[in-house]
Amino acid sequence: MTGATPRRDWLLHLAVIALLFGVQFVLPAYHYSNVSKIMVMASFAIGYNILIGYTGLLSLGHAMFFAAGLYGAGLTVHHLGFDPLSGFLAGLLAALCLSVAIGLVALRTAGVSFMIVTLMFAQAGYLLTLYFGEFTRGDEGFVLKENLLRVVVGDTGFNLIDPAARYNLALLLFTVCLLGSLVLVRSAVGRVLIAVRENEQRTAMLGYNAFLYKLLALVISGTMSGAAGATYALLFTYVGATFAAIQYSILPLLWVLLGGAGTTLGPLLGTLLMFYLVDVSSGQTSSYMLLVGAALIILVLWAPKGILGTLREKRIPWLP
Amino acid sequence: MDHSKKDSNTKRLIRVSRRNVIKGLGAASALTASGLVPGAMRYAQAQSSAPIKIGFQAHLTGIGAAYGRWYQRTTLAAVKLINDTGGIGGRPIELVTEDDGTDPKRGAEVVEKFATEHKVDFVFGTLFSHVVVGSAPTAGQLKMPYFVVSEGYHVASGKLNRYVFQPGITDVRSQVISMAPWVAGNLGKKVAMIFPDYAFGHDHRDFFTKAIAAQGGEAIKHIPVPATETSYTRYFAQIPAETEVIYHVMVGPGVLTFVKEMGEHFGSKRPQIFGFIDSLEAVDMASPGLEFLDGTYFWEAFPRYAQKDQSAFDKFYRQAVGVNENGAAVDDPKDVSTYSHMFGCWETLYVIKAAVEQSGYRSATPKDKAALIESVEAMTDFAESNEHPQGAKKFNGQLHQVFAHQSISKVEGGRLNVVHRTAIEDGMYEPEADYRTQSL
Amino acid sequence: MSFGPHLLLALLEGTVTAFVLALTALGLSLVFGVMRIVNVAHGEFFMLGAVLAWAFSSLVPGMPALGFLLALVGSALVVGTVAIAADRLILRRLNYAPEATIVATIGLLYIIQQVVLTVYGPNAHPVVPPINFRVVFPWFGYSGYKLVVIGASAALLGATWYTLTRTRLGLIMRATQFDRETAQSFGIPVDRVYSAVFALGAMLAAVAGVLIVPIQQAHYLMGLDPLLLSFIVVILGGLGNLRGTVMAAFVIGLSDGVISVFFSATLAKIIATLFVALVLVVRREGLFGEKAR
Amino acid sequence: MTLLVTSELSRRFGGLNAVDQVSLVLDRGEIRAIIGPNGAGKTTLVSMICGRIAPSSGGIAFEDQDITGMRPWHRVRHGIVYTFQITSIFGNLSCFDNVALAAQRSDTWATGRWWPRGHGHLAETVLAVLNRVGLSGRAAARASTLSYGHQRLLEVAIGLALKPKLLILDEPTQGLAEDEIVSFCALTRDIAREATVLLIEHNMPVVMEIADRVTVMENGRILAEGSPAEIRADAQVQKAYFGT
Repeated sequence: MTGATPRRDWLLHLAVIALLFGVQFVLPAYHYSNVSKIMVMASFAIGYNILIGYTGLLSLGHAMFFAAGLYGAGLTVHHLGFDPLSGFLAGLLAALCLSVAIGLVALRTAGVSFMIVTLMFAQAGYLLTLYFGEFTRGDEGFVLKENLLRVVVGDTGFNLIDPAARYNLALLLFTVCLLGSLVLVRSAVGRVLIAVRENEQRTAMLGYNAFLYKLLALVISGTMSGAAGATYALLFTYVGATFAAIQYSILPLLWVLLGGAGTTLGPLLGTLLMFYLVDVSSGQTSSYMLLVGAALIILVLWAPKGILGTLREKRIPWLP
Repeated sequence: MDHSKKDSNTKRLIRVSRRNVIKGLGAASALTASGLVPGAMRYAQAQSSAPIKIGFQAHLTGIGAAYGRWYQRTTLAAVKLINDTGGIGGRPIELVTEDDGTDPKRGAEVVEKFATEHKVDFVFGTLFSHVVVGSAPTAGQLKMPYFVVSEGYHVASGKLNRYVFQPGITDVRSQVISMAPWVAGNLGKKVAMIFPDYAFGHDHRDFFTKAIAAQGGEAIKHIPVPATETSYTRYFAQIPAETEVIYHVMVGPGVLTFVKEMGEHFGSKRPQIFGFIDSLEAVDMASPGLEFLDGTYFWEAFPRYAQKDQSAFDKFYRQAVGVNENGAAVDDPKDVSTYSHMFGCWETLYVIKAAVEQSGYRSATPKDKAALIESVEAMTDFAESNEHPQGAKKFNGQLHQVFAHQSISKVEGGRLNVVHRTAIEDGMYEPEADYRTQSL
Repeated sequence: MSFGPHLLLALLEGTVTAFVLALTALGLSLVFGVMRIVNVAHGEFFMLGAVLAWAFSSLVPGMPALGFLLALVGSALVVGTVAIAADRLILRRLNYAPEATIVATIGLLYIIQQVVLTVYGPNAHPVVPPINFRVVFPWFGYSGYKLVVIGASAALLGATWYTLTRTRLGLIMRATQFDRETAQSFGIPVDRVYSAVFALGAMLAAVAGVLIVPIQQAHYLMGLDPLLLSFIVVILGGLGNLRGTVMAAFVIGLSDGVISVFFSATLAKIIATLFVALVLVVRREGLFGEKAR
Repeated sequence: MTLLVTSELSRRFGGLNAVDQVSLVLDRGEIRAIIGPNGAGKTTLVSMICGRIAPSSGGIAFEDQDITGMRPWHRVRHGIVYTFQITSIFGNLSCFDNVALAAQRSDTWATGRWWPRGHGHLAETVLAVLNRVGLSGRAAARASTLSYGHQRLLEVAIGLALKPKLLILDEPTQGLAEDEIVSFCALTRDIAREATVLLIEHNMPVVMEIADRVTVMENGRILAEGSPAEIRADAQVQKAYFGT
């Protein structure tokens, strides 16, 4: 990160987005759908990365923010008949409120305590989705009916589950999250977040209230994760407690560390890689977890800072 | 017909299709590669004897793996048998297996992969409810006939879509309500229920509570057990003293602990105990700690232990799948099957076979699929047979759900002996949905 | 059942949970404290211990007591070896970098789970308790083996305690925990200490797995729960504070049981979880941490 | 004119009185050096002034305002800036970013807005500050790659970018080479034209050369105070500190 003109990295990010836009015309159906889903999950990972990568806070409870978005959108559309946009906003609002509340409490801790406290809040959240089974159908979850997912634009309209609509809306979410994260880390605020990550005490002595900045980071991170959750509910029409469980807190951690924590494009790369690692290896063998596990270890031995993190260290220092 | 040769061909076909997944080749080219169909004849053959591709969505890893393995064995046995006896309308089944990790997100992806990568004709075999519910929308959107073997009350509740069927196993609502009359009449009227505190358990709670009340009994206590629980003893303490019957159902790897701790808690001074075999699927009745279960009762869909009046069909089915008369694997008597669930895979494949043959289904065109779906919906009765060894069934095309006889067995000397068999009508209820009104 | 016996039962259950949890968490606490790494695969060592207990005890069918002793020693040795291998081959090469270690131990978790699934299968397998009797209270019966678990865990905790506080090995470990660089300059072979600590931590988890298996059955997914609970206990007890870890195990084990007497089960779990989280927020250094680090 | 007053400021750590009833008065524009043996309480005293450590008793007033309970980041806003004894720049960030962190903070204070003015404006400020301390060519360099002396200068640059009224320098010349010390003294005098400088220093020649006044501490108390020449002549100080 330097004071030099930041044009190069903007070009790179726009090129990635253009590439994702372009490949939709050539992708085979299966991968078309996969990439739609990967972009949504990568948005979740981007949100996670703002916290772990740029602020240095390791949360083990991000499933709760994803689930807040998922259920915020899913329940309002399913039970209250919200239209998709209102449902999305409801999900966003739910995640926003939750992240403010969690931040005010959990950010009083640091380091491993923060890890465990977020983990426990998320666990409580997971149990809540089961406890209110009357509305959520607990672990089994519920399906959003197609007719609720129609978006009317003027005289015409489209359905969210239409593959093209789904792909491009996922791309829209991803674009907003990716460019949002780039703007953030390139901004004055992003510089402070990084300073908090590097040395919180020193940052306070520069006149910054580190707590407020950590709270801001957590709220942006949680809301972005919630946006991904709400989008997932609306585009893929399934809402279930699985998404609130611990593995969906571990997964974004894995994706981000794999791609490179503290790199804007790392979350996408990690999500993409992990998805296809499972997809391809589960076709090869029923012991695919063995391959995934071995791949993780080999990768981390070869690139301990994640792929893009290591690349930045060795080859491309300007990578954001 | 030379059986041994045909056998090896079938095996090869299955193996090839597995590798097919690896290489991402189309089915036809895999057949070519296997030497089964000469390349030049490929197209001509496709009309008459190209395989019917069926995607098997299997829980090979994750929490459902104990069931998934037996689902896979049963499925492979049925596919082999169907292929050995002329396939479906002369076409062999090519089975493509994908693991869904017992995860609803991956489940949906697997259905997608079946439809767009493997280009299968149908998808079948899902057990866990959350995977079914998570995958069903994808099946509907891709217009992929999706046959689940789950026993959950999701298909019949009307909240899925027209492409999802459950023709091989009854749903939990039907199972539960058919038990109430016998429980009230023979065991007692004051029932304490212990069940997992999530959707599956809530279905048991809601439907049985109503059903027992209709019999003049009462569910005097509901004891939900949280999903993350690994120890159960303290829940038994909540059972009221006046309880006449304990009704229990538990799933997952903790089931044996649950049953064992129940025994330790009560000893010999216990009320009547009635449970769902889900609490003991894939568990050896001779396991240490289960002695106390002697004299208690279980719901079974399909009696695990061969009964005195065992039907010829059951005998045939056991032999084909490789299950001995105690419900365990022939080659490993300690390896106990999920006998009350896995027959659904077998029967479902035969329903698919019948539907293809009746509808004249040829390939995955919208027209053929519509015809297939309508022909499944038109089915009403399945006679007890080698194809339906569990017994006769009634299929409700409006609900896409099948209804069957259920068994109640008593544990005697470490065996489960059937003491009552319900009528199909005992498990029928007023339909709340009609999938046929949805467009195809 | 009336309130008193119900509470007694909850306390008994809580005590069993607490002791087994204390053993498991003590292992994690050691690794956490001395090596300053988060070992996500810790629960898998617990699982591996349980599964190996099944394997060892089936070597001598019909002799549960002998099988159990064999399992205790054998599982610990095998798991200890696996842990040393993991430390030498993976963690040391990562120089114990925190983030890389998390990814690597997640990888290890996948590998161990898959190997067990492939070799051992997806079913839960029971193991006969070495001592099997039923303690009869006026209101309910209780597994005698569970009381044995309490005794055995207490003995093992005591032995670990002794090793850490009264022996040269323990002194070396504590010196390394206190200050790695200084320890190194005093000629302590820090690399070997790390291997030993990682192995000892894993062995404690494995032994806890062996003890629990006659109660809970061995299953390839059983590692997640002890992992999460151990994390909570270690933090609640204060990082690297072994006495705090053991005490926190009791807080967790008993609070869960006792709260469930008053609330419906899932709600009780939610309340207990939030309660412990809030305790951590209020006392950042852990419930029994003497001072902030 | 008085800038800072501490009144009977004390800090106890356990049984130890690290700082014991220190009353210090700083005038605007002076360069004040605090000297004293290790453990005399110098760093604890300035840590209380900048808010890193809360006092056990006593008070602090800055520009006639009581700031005893004020959080450290607010004190920075009021103009109290501390540069660390142990270099604690952001090693993984460029020199530019290190200074920009401080510059953007004083910019938002100056404008009263949430966001600093545009990148160009910020860059101008940052480069000017770097230039002032003699690091103008190293803006893009990672801070951890700088030599030790340059890292100390960067530390001062960060402090300067906060536009301090009171700049506290904690042993700034420690570990510097002879020629670096010379230029550092010049820089400090330059700073003192706009700000008051409070300096903890062991290097007596430096103290004698640049300080306007010197405060001597021992065992948490003020032993003596005066001009460099007076301190040099003070017998008590000679005994306690110069060891003669």
